[in-house]
Amino acid sequence: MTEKIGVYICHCGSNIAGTVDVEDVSKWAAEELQHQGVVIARDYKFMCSSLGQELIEKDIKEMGLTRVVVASCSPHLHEPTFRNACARAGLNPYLFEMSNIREQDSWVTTDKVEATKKAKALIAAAVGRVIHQQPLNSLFVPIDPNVLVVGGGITGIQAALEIANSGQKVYLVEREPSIGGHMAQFDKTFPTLDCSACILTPKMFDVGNHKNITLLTWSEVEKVEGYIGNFTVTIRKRARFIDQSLCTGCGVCWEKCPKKVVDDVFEAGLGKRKAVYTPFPQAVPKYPVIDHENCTFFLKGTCKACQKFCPTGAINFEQQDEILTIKVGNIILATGFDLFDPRRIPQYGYGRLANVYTSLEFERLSNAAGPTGGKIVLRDGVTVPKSVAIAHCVGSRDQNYNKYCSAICCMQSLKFAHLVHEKTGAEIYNCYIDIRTPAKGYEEFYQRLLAEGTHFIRGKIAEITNAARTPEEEGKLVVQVEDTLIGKQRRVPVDMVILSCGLEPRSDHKELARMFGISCSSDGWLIERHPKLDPVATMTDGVFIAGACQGPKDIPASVAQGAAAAARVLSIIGQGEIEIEAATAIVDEVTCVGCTQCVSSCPYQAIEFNTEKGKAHVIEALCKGCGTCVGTCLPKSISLKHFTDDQIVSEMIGAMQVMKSFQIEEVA
Amino acid sequence: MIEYKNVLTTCPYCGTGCALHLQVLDGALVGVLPAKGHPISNGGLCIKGWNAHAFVNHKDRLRTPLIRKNGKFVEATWEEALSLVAEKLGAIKTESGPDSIGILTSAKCTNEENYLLQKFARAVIGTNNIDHCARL
Amino acid sequence: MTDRLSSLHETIKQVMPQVEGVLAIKRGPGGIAAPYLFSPERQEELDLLVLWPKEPVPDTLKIIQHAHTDSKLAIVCRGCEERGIVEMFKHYQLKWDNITLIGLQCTQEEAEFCRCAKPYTVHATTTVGEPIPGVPDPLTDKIAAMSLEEKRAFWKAEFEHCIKCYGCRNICPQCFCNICTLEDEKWVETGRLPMPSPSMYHMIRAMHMTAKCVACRECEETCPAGIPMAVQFRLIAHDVQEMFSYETGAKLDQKPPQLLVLEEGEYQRTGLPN
Amino acid sequence: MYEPSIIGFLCNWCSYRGADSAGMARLKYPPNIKIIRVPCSGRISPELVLRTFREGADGVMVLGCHIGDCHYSTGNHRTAKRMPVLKKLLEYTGIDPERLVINWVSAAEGEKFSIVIKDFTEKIRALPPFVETMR
Repeated sequence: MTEKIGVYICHCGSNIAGTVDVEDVSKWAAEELQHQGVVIARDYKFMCSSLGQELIEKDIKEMGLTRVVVASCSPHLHEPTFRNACARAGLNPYLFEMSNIREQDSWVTTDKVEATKKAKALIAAAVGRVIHQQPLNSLFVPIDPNVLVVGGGITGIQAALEIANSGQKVYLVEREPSIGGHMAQFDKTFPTLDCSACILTPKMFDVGNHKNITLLTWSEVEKVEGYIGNFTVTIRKRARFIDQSLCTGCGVCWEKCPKKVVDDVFEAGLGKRKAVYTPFPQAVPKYPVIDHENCTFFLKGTCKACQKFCPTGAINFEQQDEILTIKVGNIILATGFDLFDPRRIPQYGYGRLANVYTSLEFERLSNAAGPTGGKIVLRDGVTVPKSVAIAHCVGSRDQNYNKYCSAICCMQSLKFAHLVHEKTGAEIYNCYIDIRTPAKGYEEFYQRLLAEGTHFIRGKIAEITNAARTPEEEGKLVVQVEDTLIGKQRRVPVDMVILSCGLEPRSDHKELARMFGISCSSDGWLIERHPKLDPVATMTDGVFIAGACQGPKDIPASVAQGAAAAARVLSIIGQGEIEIEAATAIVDEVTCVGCTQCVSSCPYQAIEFNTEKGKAHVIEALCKGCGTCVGTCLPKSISLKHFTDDQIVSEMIGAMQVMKSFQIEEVA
Repeated sequence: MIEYKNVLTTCPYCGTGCALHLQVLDGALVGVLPAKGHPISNGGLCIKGWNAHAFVNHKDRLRTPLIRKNGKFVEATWEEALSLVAEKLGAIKTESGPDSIGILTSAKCTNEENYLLQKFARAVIGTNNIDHCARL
Repeated sequence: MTDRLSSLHETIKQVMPQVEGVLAIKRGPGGIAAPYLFSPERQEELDLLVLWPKEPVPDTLKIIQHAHTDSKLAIVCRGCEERGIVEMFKHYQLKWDNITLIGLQCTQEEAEFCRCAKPYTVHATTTVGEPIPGVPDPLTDKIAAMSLEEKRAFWKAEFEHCIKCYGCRNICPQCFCNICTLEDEKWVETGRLPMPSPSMYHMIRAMHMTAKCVACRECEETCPAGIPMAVQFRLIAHDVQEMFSYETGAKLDQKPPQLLVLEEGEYQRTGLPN
Repeated sequence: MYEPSIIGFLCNWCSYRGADSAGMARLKYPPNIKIIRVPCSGRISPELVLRTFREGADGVMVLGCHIGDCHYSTGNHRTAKRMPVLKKLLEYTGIDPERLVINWVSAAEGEKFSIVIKDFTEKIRALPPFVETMR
């Protein structure tokens, strides 16, 4: 059958028409591509407008077009638009092809003649391709309404609650003994200075008691298989050595436990906990964990003090890790961030100079439930600092460490300044590169700090040292900084320095990304589907990201993302079933020789080898349509729908022939 | 018992006379192997020789004569076919003379059959219009 | 030579009772030899057993095994043929467990004829003859040392002689596909001799031989135009070994590297940009 | 002057978007390249590249996501293993392997894309037309 092809060339105002002679291209296409089956070629001001779309629809209906080519912008922008237009007119949307003559021609080519030639070559390529395109129908798979949320920080808590409240079941997995995340460690939250725990604990409590939430703390995801709507997730529930059905969380065990351990996680190394512990009093769940690595019984084989005193007999030293397999339809990753380790900047002296603190240490110091009961004192535990310097952008906006802005440090530093001022009345020096206070109430908070008399020095700290040069520097930490506003080097002697450390991607993000089939950017944050229009989805359907795992974020933004991810998931669950990639691979069983090269090369294990038939078989629902198998198959028995060899070769030949014909013209 | 052997023969396609092995598995022809050390072809073959086995058991191979009746080929007996050919050839010869008939023979026939065909052309039909596909 | 022959004769006799047939080379009419399945029922035929020429026996083995999937068969194989069997097993074309390998180690003379780097078997538990080390491949070395222009001229002249008999593909034990890319007009133009340059036929075949060519050189031997095509395969095999530590036909459980994800350090050896 | 014909096979998720980014930033580059969109660079078989040369292309580019960032997780790993072998084959057949470029361009790297195209076009322009070399 000869195809009837319609070619539509968009002016895009002057975006295309300003560089490409669209009328000439349209005339050329009608004449030169007639033998290919082009029956109509039109140019129009804005093809994506409703009038432009109606033009196509009308031609399909009236002229009986069997294929449509639109030469306009990037298919990433308007392919769905024109596919829908075709579908409305009764043409299978996969019989449409787009030619990108804006982003990849008019906008990047200076010479108008050359741009016009390139447009012709690109359109000839698209026409060559579209002839070989086949109608495709999408596959629908049912959605398992259960949801997995990974990470029990404020983002994960918010997401889990939103979904659970709507009546759907949620599995919330957290690797620490309690949910709460970093927010549970904070003292106050900017800019309103609410007590962090006061606003967080009610939500934690709701999670712990929600009938629709299965809380899996002290647990980690080990394996993820499947696809949107049908994931199978393997979770390792580590042994707590506590029988949860018996434990009442009374606390006798940790009172009686003789082993004290420095708490590197929750107390940021400032305080101690026992070998059997809950990280903090409001922990959810209330059950403690026996720290296998430090427990005297596990180390030496004797003690069992906790067991002796436990009133309900809940201590079980024999407990083993449990491997759970759950089925979910969607996954939300809310795995948060790691704090930048300031030891990597040796000139700041952290770890070497006692009174240099990280931001998290300061949070614990200032927290009424923390190791000092909220008193801001130096490491000696008694001296109240009289002067404090706060370093902004530690590890952020720095070519040597992380180039990005960690977004929260300015406000965090202002909060620290306020808390120090309020609690100690010390002189405070905030050394900053720029002050960034873009969200609601943030700028007002900055103004308040200015009014409080905090010193702001515009300059990045070069060095923090205890090497005194003058008597007044003696016994102090000296902050060497260039005040760029006055253009002078300054040496500021202080008692304490707080490093406002930046946020970093979790150290295991690469493995995490691999496990969930998503990607990390070069700096390690998880990548969203679209930075503006799809911020919580990922390129893998059914896997969503929220909060600081996607990039540095403060609490309001994290909560918003948690809720947003929940909304996206609920909208998918509401659909009941979901359309999956129609452009999947398919094996021609007649010609397949069963060599299994495709099986080995598939990144998704979507191809199975049928030993009985000796043939490969594509599991359509698992196939993402990358075509790696096609690139591998020697007899070309496997093909990728919508990207067949015929289609790609014809596209290439279409472009090559036009390029060659222009060359011949030039020579002649 | 599994029986696999190679039968040495000469390629039937042209006059070069390349040798080839017909691979026989359990009495059925399954393929061709070139004959290493053969003075003519020494282990080489052209595309025809390599496919010399293909027609033998090909599903499209004619096994009975077909005669076109009302625009369609229908199976016929050799008796029917040969009488039809004889009748038509005779008629053409009477009508337009023996040189209006040409005969092409094939290397797939035996030497004896080829000899008979040229005899048929010259003695029966009365023409020198005879040629052979292997006349390189 | 006679020693090897009689010891092979003996070995086959010993293996015979455990199998339904032993695939080896048998002398035929006019001294022209061909592969043959010697069967326990007709042991007297072993008098016609010969060592040379080398024949594409892995392919013959496949033909027999496909018709008799569960039969135990033995095969007399040289190093290259053993590698061929290993690769065919890896690609699910042969059942390893049903095959008994009788390794036949090549002589210096035979190895030199094939310019063979590995004229010995490694998997066969029963072997005949003493293994010798590989011999140099002066032809490959000579071609590899040519300049780009010289290589182009050399191969152009070689490929111009190609009559597209498809013999190299037909005889190759690794070309086991049901249909062939080389017969698809999309990739290889039909009806033109000498074939246009660059030769799609030979380049595509060379790519398909990546991590597959076992250097048996049957293709070169059968080529009526005498094209030394295995030189290209050999150079590529060398690169694949350098880049991905892969030796064709060496290990039963090693998958062809181009199908798998990059391993540590491999990317650096590909010469691709960072 | 001779204008080389160049075909670029670009993966849909990174490099094709990278080319779009170059457009959005109005970064100019020579018009010789004609881009063909494929889902993943792993989709590109050696046959496709060879056929493109056979059709008379003076240069061929295969651009994909950076290793580790592949939309299909490890599709481009296969590109990184397959294409260097093809480059070697080109060399062994006497075809300048520089005529085939494998590179990685992310969606954000519009500038890198325009530089890669400029450099490649200039490099190919300095070589004689491919078809002539094969005559």
